[in-house]
Amino acid sequence: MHDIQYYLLKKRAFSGFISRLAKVQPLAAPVRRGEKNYAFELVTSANEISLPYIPTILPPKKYFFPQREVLLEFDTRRGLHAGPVGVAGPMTIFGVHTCDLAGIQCLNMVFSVRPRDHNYLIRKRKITIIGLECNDYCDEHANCALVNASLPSGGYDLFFTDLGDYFIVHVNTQAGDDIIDAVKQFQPAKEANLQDLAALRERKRVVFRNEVALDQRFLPALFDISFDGPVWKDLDERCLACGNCTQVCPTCYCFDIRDELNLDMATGVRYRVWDSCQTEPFAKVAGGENFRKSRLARQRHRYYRKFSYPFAKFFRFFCTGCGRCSRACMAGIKLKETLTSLISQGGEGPWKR
Amino acid sequence: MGAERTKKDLNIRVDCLTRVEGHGTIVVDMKQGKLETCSLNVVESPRFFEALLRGRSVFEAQHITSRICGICACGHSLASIQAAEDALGLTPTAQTMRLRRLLLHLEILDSHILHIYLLVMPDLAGVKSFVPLIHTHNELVRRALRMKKACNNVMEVLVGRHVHPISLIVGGFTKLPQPQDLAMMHDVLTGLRPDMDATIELLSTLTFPDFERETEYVGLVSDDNEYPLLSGDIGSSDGVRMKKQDFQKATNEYIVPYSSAKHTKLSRDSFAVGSLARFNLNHAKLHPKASGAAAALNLKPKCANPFLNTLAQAVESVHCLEDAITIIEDLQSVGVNQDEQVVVGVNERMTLPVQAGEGVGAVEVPRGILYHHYQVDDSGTIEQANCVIPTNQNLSNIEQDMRALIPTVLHKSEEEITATLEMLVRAYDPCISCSTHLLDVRFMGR
Amino acid sequence: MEKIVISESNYQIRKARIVRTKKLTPLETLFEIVLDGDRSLDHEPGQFIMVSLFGIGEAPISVASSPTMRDSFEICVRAVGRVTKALHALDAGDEIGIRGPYGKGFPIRIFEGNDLLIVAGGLGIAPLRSLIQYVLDNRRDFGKAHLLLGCKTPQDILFADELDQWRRRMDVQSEYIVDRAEQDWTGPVGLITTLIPGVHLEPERTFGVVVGPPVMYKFVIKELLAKNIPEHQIILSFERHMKCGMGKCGRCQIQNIYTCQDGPVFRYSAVKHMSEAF
Amino acid sequence: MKRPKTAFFDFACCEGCQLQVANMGDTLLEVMGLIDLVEFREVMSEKWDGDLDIAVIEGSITDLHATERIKAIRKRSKVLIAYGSCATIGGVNGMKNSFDLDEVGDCVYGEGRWFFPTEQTRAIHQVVPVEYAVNGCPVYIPEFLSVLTAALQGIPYAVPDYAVCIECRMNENECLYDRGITCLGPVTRAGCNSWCVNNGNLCYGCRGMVSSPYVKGMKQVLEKHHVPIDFVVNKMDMYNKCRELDRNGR
Ligand SMILES: Cc1cc2nc3c(=O)[nH]c(=O)nc-3n(C[C@H](O)[C@H](O)[C@H](O)COP(=O)(O)OP(=O)(O)OC[C@H]3O[C@@H](n4cnc5c(N)ncnc54)[C@H](O)[C@@H]3O)c2cc1C
Ligand code: SF4
Ligand code: SF4
Ligand code: SF4
Repeated sequence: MHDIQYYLLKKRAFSGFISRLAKVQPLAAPVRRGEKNYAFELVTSANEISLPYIPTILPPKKYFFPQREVLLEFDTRRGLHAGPVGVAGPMTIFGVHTCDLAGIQCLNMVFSVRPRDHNYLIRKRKITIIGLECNDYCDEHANCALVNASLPSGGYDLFFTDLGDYFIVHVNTQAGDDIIDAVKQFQPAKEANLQDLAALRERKRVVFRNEVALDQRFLPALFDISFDGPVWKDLDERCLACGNCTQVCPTCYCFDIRDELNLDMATGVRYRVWDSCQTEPFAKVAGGENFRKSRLARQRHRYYRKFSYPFAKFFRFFCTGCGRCSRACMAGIKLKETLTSLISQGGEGPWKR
Repeated sequence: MGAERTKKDLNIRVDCLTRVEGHGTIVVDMKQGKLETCSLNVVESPRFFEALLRGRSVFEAQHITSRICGICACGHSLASIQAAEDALGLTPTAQTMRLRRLLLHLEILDSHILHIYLLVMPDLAGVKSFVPLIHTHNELVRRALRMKKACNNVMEVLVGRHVHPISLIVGGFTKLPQPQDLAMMHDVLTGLRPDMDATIELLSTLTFPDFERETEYVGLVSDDNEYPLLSGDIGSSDGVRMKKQDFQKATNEYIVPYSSAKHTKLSRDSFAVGSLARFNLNHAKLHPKASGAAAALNLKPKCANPFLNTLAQAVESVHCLEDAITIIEDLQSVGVNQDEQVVVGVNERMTLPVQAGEGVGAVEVPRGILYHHYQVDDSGTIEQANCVIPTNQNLSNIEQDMRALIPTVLHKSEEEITATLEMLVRAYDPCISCSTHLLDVRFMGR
Repeated sequence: MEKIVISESNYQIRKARIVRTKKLTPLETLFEIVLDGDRSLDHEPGQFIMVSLFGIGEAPISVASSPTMRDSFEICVRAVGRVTKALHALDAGDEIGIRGPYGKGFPIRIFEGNDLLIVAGGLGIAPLRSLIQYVLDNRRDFGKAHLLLGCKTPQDILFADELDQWRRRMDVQSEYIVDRAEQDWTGPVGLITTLIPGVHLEPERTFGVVVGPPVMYKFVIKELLAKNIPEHQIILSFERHMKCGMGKCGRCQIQNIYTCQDGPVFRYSAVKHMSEAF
Repeated sequence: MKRPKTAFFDFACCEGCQLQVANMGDTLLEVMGLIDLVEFREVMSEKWDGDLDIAVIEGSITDLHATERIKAIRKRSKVLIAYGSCATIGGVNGMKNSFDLDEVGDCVYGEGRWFFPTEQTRAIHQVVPVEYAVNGCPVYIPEFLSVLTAALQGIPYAVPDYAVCIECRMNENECLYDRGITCLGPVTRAGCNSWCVNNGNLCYGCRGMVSSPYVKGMKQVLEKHHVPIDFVVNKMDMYNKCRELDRNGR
């Protein structure tokens, strides 16, 4: 590997870069979807890409852990024969914001603890990730600074920062370096460029402030005392249990496993499909007992799965601050408001900043 | 049943007519050589759509009336939209009209294929349904299903699905085809040509009952060169011509007690609409390939044999396929303007202007002209609604045909007579689920 | 996108064959199963397997036999839904798929040398039967064994013949009770909790093992605590909706624990503060 | 495997759901290989009045004659599949229940209404027990095939009891609420793969409501969007009017 870690890409070379990149292997990038939304889609040219963009409807999670994914192909004519399969091909994702990088890091942890999920891991190895820095807040729903996801901290092969008439590009892995070599449009960064980058990060530290008056180190402690707090009652009053919040979350990974039988009544597939803990039947058992019957319990579960339970298991928050759940909720349930209420109801404690 | 040579008494009752859309019965009662009853009764449970439309937004009418009939769901939607736009004073863009024409072609094609292969063919093959044909004429059944599936796939791309189209609404389309969609549609439709040729060839080998009755044929007519389906005036082979707004004069509907459908008449006691009527009125405007097919089938205007409606359907199928391909090629060359996509929402956002008014839609659907007529208030709410269905327009004519046909077949066995009568009714491709919607709407308490 | 055969997939099933079925009640059947290649399942009492029928689905089912029975194992299944109903249509000779065993079973090492008070409600006898058989097969290693069983009606009693055998043994005490009964029932009628006060036990060396329908736990635990059994000596097994069995799919999660991996067997002291547990 | 004797019957409906079957192409032939189709009036003249393994019922019950007929079919059928919204939830035919029945008849037939006695519209399960339901107006063929294979295997099929939103998000559609348009997706049962929204339209609730829709919450959302409640109730009634009969008992 070269010892240079930072390169430059002139803005005017950007479209050439994208079209070359798209020729190497399939390339996904944020494109406009509808009036106010964006989505990661396969692209072949730079003019399809929307830069800047606010978080896409679905996070890039969909490439690592697809909405619907075949786990086994079976053929009972061959005596209960089953072949476990995965579908994966090499691809590049361009333009992944720091929040979504954090989301991928969370999923990496979940799917690599034993028993491992090889379907995920195979796909993960085949995807090249190119990050893209947010110079400003995307909108009022984001809370990336609260969870330390506003600045890059790994999880990418290359990382782009827009510095006016050029991008400065951090090379993090050999795969990233291979792209630099293959595309041949980069020049090594100079000291002045690095200073520009440092200046941007400095400015970001001021602009991206912890959005909620909370010391994030004590979030788990705040959650520890809030299980029976009145906050959840308020969510219960409003939530429709539509499941939008969990479907768009970059760190939600609940799924259902189903079988599909072909009309020969012998062959078919076993597949998994995204599921949501917000739906009523999710935790119901055969006897009819439902252990999270109320919307209250289900909403609370969602929050605890972001700020409390994974902290104990993986030592990190499973909220990336992308703001998708707040954006997607038609009932207007906003994560930052919920946290603020938690603090005010949690009384005095170290969490209060 | 023995074959009596000359009958004085005949009593036929087909209680539940099969291989037609909806429930109908045929009753023939002849005493002492005198035909006392001869009727096609519609016994479908009425569904009262006209009543249900009252108080609903005219922007919802398309969605609801599409559910009158699954076979010509697109036709009902198109007629409904035309009526709504007429009432609101909206003029659709040229691109919208093109796409709608494309859709209508596909629906007519799909419906004709269904009718020719799955509903009529068993009659000609002397079997009860297409099921035995799966074994005896497997390739034929496969061809039919393949052709239907192809139409369906194209409609799925165009409007989301054939049965109850999704993206087709007042003002235009909520989703427009992308270049790759056009390419796919083009591929599928050009791929249909060999099957279509085979269909014409097959039909040219078949013989239909030899029967004629001088009839008045009614259909849309126009002064341009287009085979009129989506727009035009009302015209008849007796020389009638009137604006679509005057449709009530052309469809003097009246109730008969034995049927939940109403009957109609124009210049004479009855008239016919549908493929044969359109062919008789507008054959000169058919696509050259369709005219070629007519020649191959020996179908010549003015044809007064109702059994040959099936052949007219085949000729129209060729026309629809070819014209659909032309439309797609045109769209490919000029490109689809995506900015014309309309926003749905029952006009919640008032993207389309609303004014009080009255509007009529007249569209040639597979079985003939379909009229929708709405009166809306200044909030776009429907005050009165009325739908006149092709099958209703044909009912009297079918009965007249039966009256004329029976004396010519009296030498046959009762079974054979029944079969011939059923075949006659089926040739009209009656859509009985549609026909339970009646005219003369009066609103109580309004 | 290419299709990749995943050799080490954790979703791959092991083939198994039903060798014997026994109808216990109209709804419950006992299946004896042999793994392909006559391998041993090698489970712990209290563990469960995922039973798989292609084209229908999978269902978590407790192993109902003791690991001391090495050549085959048994499951007791109640027909409630897709998989369980389809399973009931199968017979000896039919093949099924198996994943697992999964989860943490009963802490049998810790039980050794101590007394057991086993409380089973309804189908809860299935995993407990594995424990009871194990204890009986290694009877010397354990202290007193007391079994309490509750059912809806006498017709619902599972393993009635085995229960009778156990009842005849001098080294096990067992009692059963039903919610409702016809005249010819001579045993007690009422809730299972009513049996507990009468049990003679030394709380400091007794483990209370409870498996039954969700509603049962609260009341039984209350009685056991009243007998001064310490919280960490009350052992429970939970039933939760499960799909993967590997701590991922999220259905079986009770607050921060996954029933499939961290359980299904828990000490009361570890879960008592969890409101979603009961 | 013995092919189960299967028949299709239609009641008040548009027959679009049956047409969906005819539209399956080659798949239809595969289905025909699995079942012994003995009656299907729309495309067959054959009749069957013996016992049936599977009866597929399309349409709603709207008059006394239909009530008697469905009861008779139930008696001779092992398994009944309610097929399409008209059958499963009453569908568009249910709108009639908002009106006075005499007035409805009068409106359409005038003096002729006496020939056409009509009753309140009911879904099939509101008249006779039903084993399987295929929701949708029209039915979504992949779901029909799942139900059919389940019926052939003799195992239950559960209609998803969560919102269309779940599928809509997976298809990455822009939410209509983001565009200021109200949609019934949040209270409607999934299973159609958010068909309408994928094609730029909104959800009309044709698959029936989830088992416990949060009505109060939905109202709050609508208030927030300044949508009159009547407007939405009216929209909901397009398919779900018969639901009231479930609540009030049969
Ligand atoms: C650790 C464990 C051990 C179990 N041991 C046994 C046993 O020994 N014998 C036995 O008969 N049953 C046992 N069960 C219950 C059994 O798993 C369910 O009855 C079965 O999964 C239902 O599957 P189905 O396909 O037949 O039903 P479905 O058709 O899938 O569903 C029917 C009903 O069961 C619920 N359900 C579906 N899947 C599950 C699930 N995985 N867990 C719980 N409820 C579910 C559904 O919500 C629905 O209400 C056990 C469950 C667990 C978690
Ligand atoms: S998006 Fe909002 S309304 Fe929907 S489940 Fe989530 S919190 Fe509830
Ligand atoms: S549910 Fe819809 S598509 Fe099906 S028959 Fe009824 S109106 Fe037609
Ligand atoms: S989106 Fe709604 S209206 Fe459309 S098919 Fe699905 S449930 Fe029916």
